[in-house]
Amino acid sequence: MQTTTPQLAETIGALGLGAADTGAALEVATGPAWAMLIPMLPLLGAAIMGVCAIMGVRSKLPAWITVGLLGFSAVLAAAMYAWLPENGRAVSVAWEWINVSWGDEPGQTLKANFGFYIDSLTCLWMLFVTLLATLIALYASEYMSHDLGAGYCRFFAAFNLFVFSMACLVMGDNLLLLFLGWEGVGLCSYLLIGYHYKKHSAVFAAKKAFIVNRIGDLGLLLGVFLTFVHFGTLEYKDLFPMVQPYIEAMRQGAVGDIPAVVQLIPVLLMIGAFGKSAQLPLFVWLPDAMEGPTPVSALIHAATMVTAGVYLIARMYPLFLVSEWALPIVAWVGGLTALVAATIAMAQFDIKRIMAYSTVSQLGFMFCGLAFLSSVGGAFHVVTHAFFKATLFLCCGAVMHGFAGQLDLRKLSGVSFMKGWGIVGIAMFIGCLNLAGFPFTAGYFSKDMILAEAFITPGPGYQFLGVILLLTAGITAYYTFRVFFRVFVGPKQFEPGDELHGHDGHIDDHHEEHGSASRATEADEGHTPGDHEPMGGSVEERGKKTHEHPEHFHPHAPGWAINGVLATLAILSVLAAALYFFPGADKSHKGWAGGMISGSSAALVVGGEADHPTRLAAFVGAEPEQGTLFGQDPHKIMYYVSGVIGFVGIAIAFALHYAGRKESERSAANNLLQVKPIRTAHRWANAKWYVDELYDFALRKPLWAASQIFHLIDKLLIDGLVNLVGYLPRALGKGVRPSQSGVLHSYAAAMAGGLAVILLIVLLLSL
Amino acid sequence: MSESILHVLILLPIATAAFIVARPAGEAKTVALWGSLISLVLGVVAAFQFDWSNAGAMQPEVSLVPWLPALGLSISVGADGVSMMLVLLTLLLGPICVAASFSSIKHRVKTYYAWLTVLQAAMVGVFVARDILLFYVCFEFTLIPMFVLISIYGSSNRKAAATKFFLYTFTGSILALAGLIYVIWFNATRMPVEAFAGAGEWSFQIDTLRQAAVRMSPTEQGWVFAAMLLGFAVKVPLFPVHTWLPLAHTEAPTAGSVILAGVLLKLGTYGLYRFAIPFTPIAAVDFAPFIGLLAVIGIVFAGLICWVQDDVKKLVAYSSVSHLGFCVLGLFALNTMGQSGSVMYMINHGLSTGALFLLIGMVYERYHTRSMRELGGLAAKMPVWSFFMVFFVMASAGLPGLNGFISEFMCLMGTFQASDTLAGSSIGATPGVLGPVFAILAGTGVVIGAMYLLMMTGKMVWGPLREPKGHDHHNHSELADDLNAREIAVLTPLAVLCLVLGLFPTPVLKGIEAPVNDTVRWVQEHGGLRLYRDPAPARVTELSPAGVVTPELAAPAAGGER
Amino acid sequence: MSSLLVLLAPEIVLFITTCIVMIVGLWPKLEVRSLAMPIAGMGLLIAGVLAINTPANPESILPNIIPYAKAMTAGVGLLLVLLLAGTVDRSYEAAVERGELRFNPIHTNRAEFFAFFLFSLTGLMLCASATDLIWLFLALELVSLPTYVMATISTRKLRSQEAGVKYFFLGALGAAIFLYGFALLYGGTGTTNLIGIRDALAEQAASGGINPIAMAGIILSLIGISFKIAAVPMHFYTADVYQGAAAPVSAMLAFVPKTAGFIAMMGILAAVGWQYAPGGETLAADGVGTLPRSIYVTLAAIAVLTMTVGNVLALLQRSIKRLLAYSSIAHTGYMLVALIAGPSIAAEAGITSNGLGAVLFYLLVYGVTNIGTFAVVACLERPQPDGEADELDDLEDLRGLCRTRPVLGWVMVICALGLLGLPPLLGFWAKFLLFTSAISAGEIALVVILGLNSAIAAFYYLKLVTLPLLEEPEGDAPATTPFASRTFAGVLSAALVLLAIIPTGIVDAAMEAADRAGTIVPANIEAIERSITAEALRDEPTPIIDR
Amino acid sequence: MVSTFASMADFLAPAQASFPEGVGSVTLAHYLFVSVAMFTMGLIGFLTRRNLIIMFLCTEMMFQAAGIALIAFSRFYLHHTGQSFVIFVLTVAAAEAALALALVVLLFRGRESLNADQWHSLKG
Repeated sequence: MQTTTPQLAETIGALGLGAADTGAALEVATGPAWAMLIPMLPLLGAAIMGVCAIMGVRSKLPAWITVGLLGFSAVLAAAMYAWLPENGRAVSVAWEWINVSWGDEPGQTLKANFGFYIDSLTCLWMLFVTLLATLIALYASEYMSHDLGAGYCRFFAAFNLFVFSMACLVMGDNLLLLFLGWEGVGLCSYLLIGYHYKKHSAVFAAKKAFIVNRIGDLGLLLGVFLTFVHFGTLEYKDLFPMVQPYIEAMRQGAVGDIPAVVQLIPVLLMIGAFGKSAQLPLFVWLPDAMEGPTPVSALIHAATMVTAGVYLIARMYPLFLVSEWALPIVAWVGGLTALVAATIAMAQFDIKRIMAYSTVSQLGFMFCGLAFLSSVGGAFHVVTHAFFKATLFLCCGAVMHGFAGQLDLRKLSGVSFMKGWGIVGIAMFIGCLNLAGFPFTAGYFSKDMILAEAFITPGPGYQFLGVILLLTAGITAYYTFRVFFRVFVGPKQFEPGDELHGHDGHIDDHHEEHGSASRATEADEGHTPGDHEPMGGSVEERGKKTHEHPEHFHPHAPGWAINGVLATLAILSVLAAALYFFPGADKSHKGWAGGMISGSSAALVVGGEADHPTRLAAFVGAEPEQGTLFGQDPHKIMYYVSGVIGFVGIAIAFALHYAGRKESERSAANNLLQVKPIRTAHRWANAKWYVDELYDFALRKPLWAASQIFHLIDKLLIDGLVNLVGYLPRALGKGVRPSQSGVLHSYAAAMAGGLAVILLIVLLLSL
Repeated sequence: MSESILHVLILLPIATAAFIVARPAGEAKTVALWGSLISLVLGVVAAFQFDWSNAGAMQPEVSLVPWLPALGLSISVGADGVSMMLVLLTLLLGPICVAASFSSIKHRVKTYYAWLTVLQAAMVGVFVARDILLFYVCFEFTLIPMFVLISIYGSSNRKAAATKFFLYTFTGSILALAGLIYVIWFNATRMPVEAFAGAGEWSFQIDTLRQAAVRMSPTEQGWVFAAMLLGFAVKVPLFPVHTWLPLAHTEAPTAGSVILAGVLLKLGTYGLYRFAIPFTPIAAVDFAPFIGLLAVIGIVFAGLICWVQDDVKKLVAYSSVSHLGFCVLGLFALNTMGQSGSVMYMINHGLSTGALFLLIGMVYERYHTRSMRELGGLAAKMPVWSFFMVFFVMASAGLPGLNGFISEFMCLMGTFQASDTLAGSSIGATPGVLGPVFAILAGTGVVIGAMYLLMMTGKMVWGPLREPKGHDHHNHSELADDLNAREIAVLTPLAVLCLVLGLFPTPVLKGIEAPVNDTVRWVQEHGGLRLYRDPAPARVTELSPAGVVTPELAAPAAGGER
Repeated sequence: MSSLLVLLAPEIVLFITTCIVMIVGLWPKLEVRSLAMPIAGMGLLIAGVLAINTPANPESILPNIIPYAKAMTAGVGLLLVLLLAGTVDRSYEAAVERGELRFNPIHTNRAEFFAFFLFSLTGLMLCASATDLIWLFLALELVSLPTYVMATISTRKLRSQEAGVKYFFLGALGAAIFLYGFALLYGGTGTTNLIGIRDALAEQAASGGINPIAMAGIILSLIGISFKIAAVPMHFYTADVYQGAAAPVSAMLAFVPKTAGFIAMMGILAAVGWQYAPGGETLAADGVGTLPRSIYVTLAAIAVLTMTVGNVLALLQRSIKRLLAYSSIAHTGYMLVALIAGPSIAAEAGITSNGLGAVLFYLLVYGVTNIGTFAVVACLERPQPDGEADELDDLEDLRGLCRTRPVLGWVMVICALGLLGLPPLLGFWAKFLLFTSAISAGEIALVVILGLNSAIAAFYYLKLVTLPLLEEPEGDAPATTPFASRTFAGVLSAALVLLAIIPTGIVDAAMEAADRAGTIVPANIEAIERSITAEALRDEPTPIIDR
Repeated sequence: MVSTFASMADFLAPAQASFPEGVGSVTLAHYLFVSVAMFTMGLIGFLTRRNLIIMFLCTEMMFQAAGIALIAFSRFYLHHTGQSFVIFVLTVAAAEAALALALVVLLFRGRESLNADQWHSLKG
């Protein structure tokens, strides 16, 4: 499908839409070969890490190599952005990956190259991915320094591999390569969550993450199958033009003309997205994933990997647009996830977990953005969120690093005011403002873009969803600042965690001589095997083991790398707001991201014109109408509404958690908890609405029981039947054996009897 | 490719075995290793001689060495792309199995290596046989070496396991023999001489018999298919007749398990691919949903059983049952995607599961237990082992980028495509009788696979170190804590291949594509799949002036009719 | 007359040899007495060579069978001779050697033992030459009578005598039955000549069905002869006799009477013919058919029961000889399947479909293989308190034999696998021919039962493989008999089983022997020829293909 | 059943004519009846008696039953085949008798009894 066929172009031209995609997609340029280096450098990095591990490198060399390579990747990503022609698409093929063919007609060859699709959406994602990866690698060079040696290499190997996989996911020019990246990031996530592999909770969380993701991946895989089966290709450049006729049908309201198969594809794909982006009902793995080292949480579980779902939907947007059901489902799932996760975040005490739930919640916003036909809003929120959430996580990480793994907001207070913690405090503050949607921060703009669309996009209950999202925004502001007010300001007070540094990684090195057996026994007593452990490790559990030398403990202030990275990120978070106004070619609420999106498959329309009239007719039912909110441009209204809501949230947090708080443990909120309904609600929210328990009870336990039953069936029934069949001859033999009595006469009688019987039979037969 | 090199590949192991017997026991392993390495080199030479551009055809074109002229029997060998791949797999696993046994086999060394080598000859024989009796002879003969290996060198319950293995598969294959003989007879007596070359004769040539077999009536085909299915399904093993496998695997010595999982199970799927399906296409089409169902049940059932295992070897054994379910499913998708995927699966499963058995064997040598209750957290003590373990677990779980994914994806995709319902409106679908429902059900196996494999990894590799009570490696074994150079050398080629096949599968895919396409076309022509019977314009296509077909506009129209 | 002499030359040679052996066996000098065995061997060798060159006998109902059957008899006989060495008179000769006893011809058994053996083989050869019921009867009796004695005197133990009493009395009963059958067959057809019977039966069938008296005669004959081949319901004696007799004699019993019985059955069934319409007793119009229904049902039932009973009982045995006896019953059942299948009408298309040929080949293979297993038993012994060593007959005695007595162990392993029919051993090809012939005749159900029975059999044959090959020996190596020729017989048969790579000539011979048997009913030749042509013309490819 | 006997009767019908006048009323069927009766009696005797010698005599009776049938048929067909068969049967019977007596003597030495039931140590 390398050339445009005149008729097709004509048709599409007549439709007057999707030219951005179709025109260019059919005329795909060859991308620069160096673009392939973006994924390949991290892959090389992973290999080098392996060599380092084999050679037993015990310095920070792996980190510097990683930073260098990733930095170079980031530069290349920027170069790719610069290279990108106007509305251009390009494909760089590294090699032919899979090619199976059973005929020459279209749809009879399954081809998937190891090739990279370069368009503005790719650039958007790769820019922040590589940039953040570089910064966080730098951060990790210090953060992980307690574990120099094999563990350090292992960490950076997985880190590099992650960036490679993410690049494949984002840059892949076909759905299969996307799937490779998709599962690849899952693997790296698994390896990094389980980095502290001696902890049951970490191992368990890693497993849980992988398996829950696998469920989503199955949906994605089925979506890929259906895509191929229906369209006969998996390559974007061939795929998107084939969707155009359906888009046209959708625009004309002829939904019935679109085959159910096509409408089903996005539904399947989104299951994958829900898994990877931790949406209802598959969100349970993400909070547990916080068992991983904090840089991992920041990069993978906040900034990049979890946005893969958003990317998938954005990338496959044309398909989502032609489905009656897909986007409304996405909207409702996203909205409910945002609310549920936010309520849980309100009641948590572990600051990393709060951030994790906040991530889930914010991802819900992004999904809503996509669903409200505002792919720009979704994508913009992805970018801003990546920066401020990375900042927040890294700040939490710094705290954790400095306070021996302490993450309980009741046991820390006034951290900003301690010596050497200033930058952390400031960065945290900036991050919190962004997350809370404080006016004129990047988070504020990006969130507004989504919220506004809720009220003007026609769709099932979208207005109500808008209200939910607004409520969620308020809650977000509250819990964000709850953390800030409890931990970073207020009286200086702390209780160190139970780990001397990070987690238990390097303890081994010192205690190796004591012999592994004794430690294993200890651990055995302390824990049941991971599989039987209730889902999720908890703060309380960690609190049980008291620190060894509290008196001698001094908070370990972050060094230059951490501070530097935090400062950079904080600045970037602030600057991200500028993207909203830059390059400003569009309407005010489009910004840079709008430019990037409009040139890609995620574009709803061509250019900036004719936005609402081309909103898909199916959602409207009949005539598309100009959306307004209270008779005004919804975006403008939303500036005020969400600003106010953010303020309210922060104010409540201030009142409950800062005003008059004298010690780390108690604040005004404690009084509030005396009220029974609130206490109950708090308990439920703290217990994550018992979703884990519900899954355990409704899915895992029955499945486990079924497995046991199957095992029994296999052993007793199936094998039993086989053994019975095997035993039958013996039984028969035992039955026949008495005939061999050894007595001459009985033999003779039997012979005569046999003769008689046979004669009788013959006689009967001859009748 | 010359005929003689295939003969040598069969005879060399036998000669090696004789040499092993003749030499003192101390030299056995060296001789065996060299013998298998030479075989491997010859195999690679054969692969280079092989004309890959014509991979669909049996090479060499003619091969006939009379064996029992009285029966019309000849030693007729040849390989097409599929056979060649499987031969290479067999030859690759040869030296690996030998080298993996160096430290674990201490007594009756000569017997061990001699049988191990003889087994290789039989397995190569199965894959290169073009004569149905040669195939059967080799197919059956594999039982004896395996029986000996399990019952002398296995664990505590080895004799029962070996007996069960032998009787189970022997019973099945005798019935398969009956089916094959029926075809032979049919060709000899029911085919007019002028129908095709070899018709009306007592011929044992697979090509000839295939032509005769498809001329059988549907009823006859049904019975013949059922007979062959019984024989081959036991070997695969397909769901309800799988119970010998976990037992045999658990009791077999490491190399035995590797061979068993790596090659012997493939004899079953190869038999289905080479005989059952092309010989009786009508029956294959009729039975496909039924077999698909069994395969799917096997995938889920065995997968869930894996989840509750304590014996890690048993877990991997059950996982083989589950994995081979995909393989069978792909075969009965009866399209190129599914069958190529299935052949790929045969290779990939051999590599990754073989490696898993090797890894488990290595741990067993050190700890003398395979219970996950007693053993765990080995990452702390055996990082290299752990690396390989995680690597191969991921390969086995079908992680993209590693080999398992390619085949799993293709099998599922093939199953998904093989839908007559979809074939009318969707250009990527093929005629077939399985379709999305089977793919979805089988797809749950992917999740279940992750569940049990990660459960195993979680217990064996991660977590705090757990060793069996009273274990003290100093007085237990001369082996190092972690893997030694030999063990790494055994695993590395497998790992490299897993990676290479995961990232660059196309050469292999192209090698098996041509023969598989032939088979599929054959089945579709003779099996009466819908689109071929009625090449109706179900697919609206229009040719553009540029000569490029543009189906995209037609697709919605066709879809709208549904 | 001279042509008859040519046909009977092997028997005549054997008879002369018998006379010489009788004399030599009584010779006072040990050296000369010891010549009895070599002389018997020489005689067999000459007879075999003569047999190979025997021309076809157009007067016989199985015109080509003589060379193969007699050569087979001689060949297996040679193996048996090797095995029989030292079966009788061992302690007596030892005592004479030591000077404790003076040689007394009255007390020696050697002469009559070998003479009886040769007589029995002569009878077997005569069976192959038989053209007449009288001849057949005499031949069968000549086969049997000596074996009664041989079983009884093979050891001086009571169990041999018990074997003898059971064998003789039940054998006499069986003989009476088939004799009565012969009488009725004669009565029903008016002739004792087999070809005459064939023509008469064909005539009867063509004109409204076989005469009931003839039919009763056929059935009684077949059942009576079932005793010789050890088929249900006449199989009961088998295990007891094989166990009671010395192993070499058991080996002989498993081959000689069985072969005689099968050849006799083939003769009688050839007279009946395999050209009856399935389900009826009229001649099939196209000449392609099966046995008359009642005979078919009888034989099929016997076949199924025989193999099943043999196998399931063998599963339970601890005594090797008993196990082998039951396995011998099972093999009879297998062969009956091919016998039922008969010489396929498609014989022109390929010899593999000839059931009679399959039976003949199977008999040879079974004989050879079986001798291997019995040879191992015959070679092993345990000293007894009474001074006379006794055979080892318990399965447990085989434990680790490949390590302690490698030659014997491997002979056992190879021959057991051969009996199991594992490819590529000789036994597989034999079984393969059974399969092909039965499938050619459309006996799918019987083939499936045969297959399942083979699988059951695998279980106990595996014991014979596992114990010597895989188990570790316990205690000392078992003692062996001082007769190298026994070991040699075992090795020879194992070698034959193992080197199955070139049985071409033999298969050819077997098939040739059965060639045209039973298919040349004059009344039907034309019909058959017509049908063959029609067959070729009729078969067009099914429509699906050529699209 | 009826048809079987009917066809048998058809077959036997001309027999009456073939026999000499003096024994005119004695047909082949009569001889056959005697023969069958003897065979059955022999069989029953074999099954019921325990003495080895008597058992052997019973088998002899069965042999002779066959002999009677043979002679009857021989006369019926008016040729000598059956009669010559009987000569051989008698010979064989004699040989068997010799063998039987020798055996019985031997067995008697072993167990001091002629009771067939004594011999049942081999079984299973």
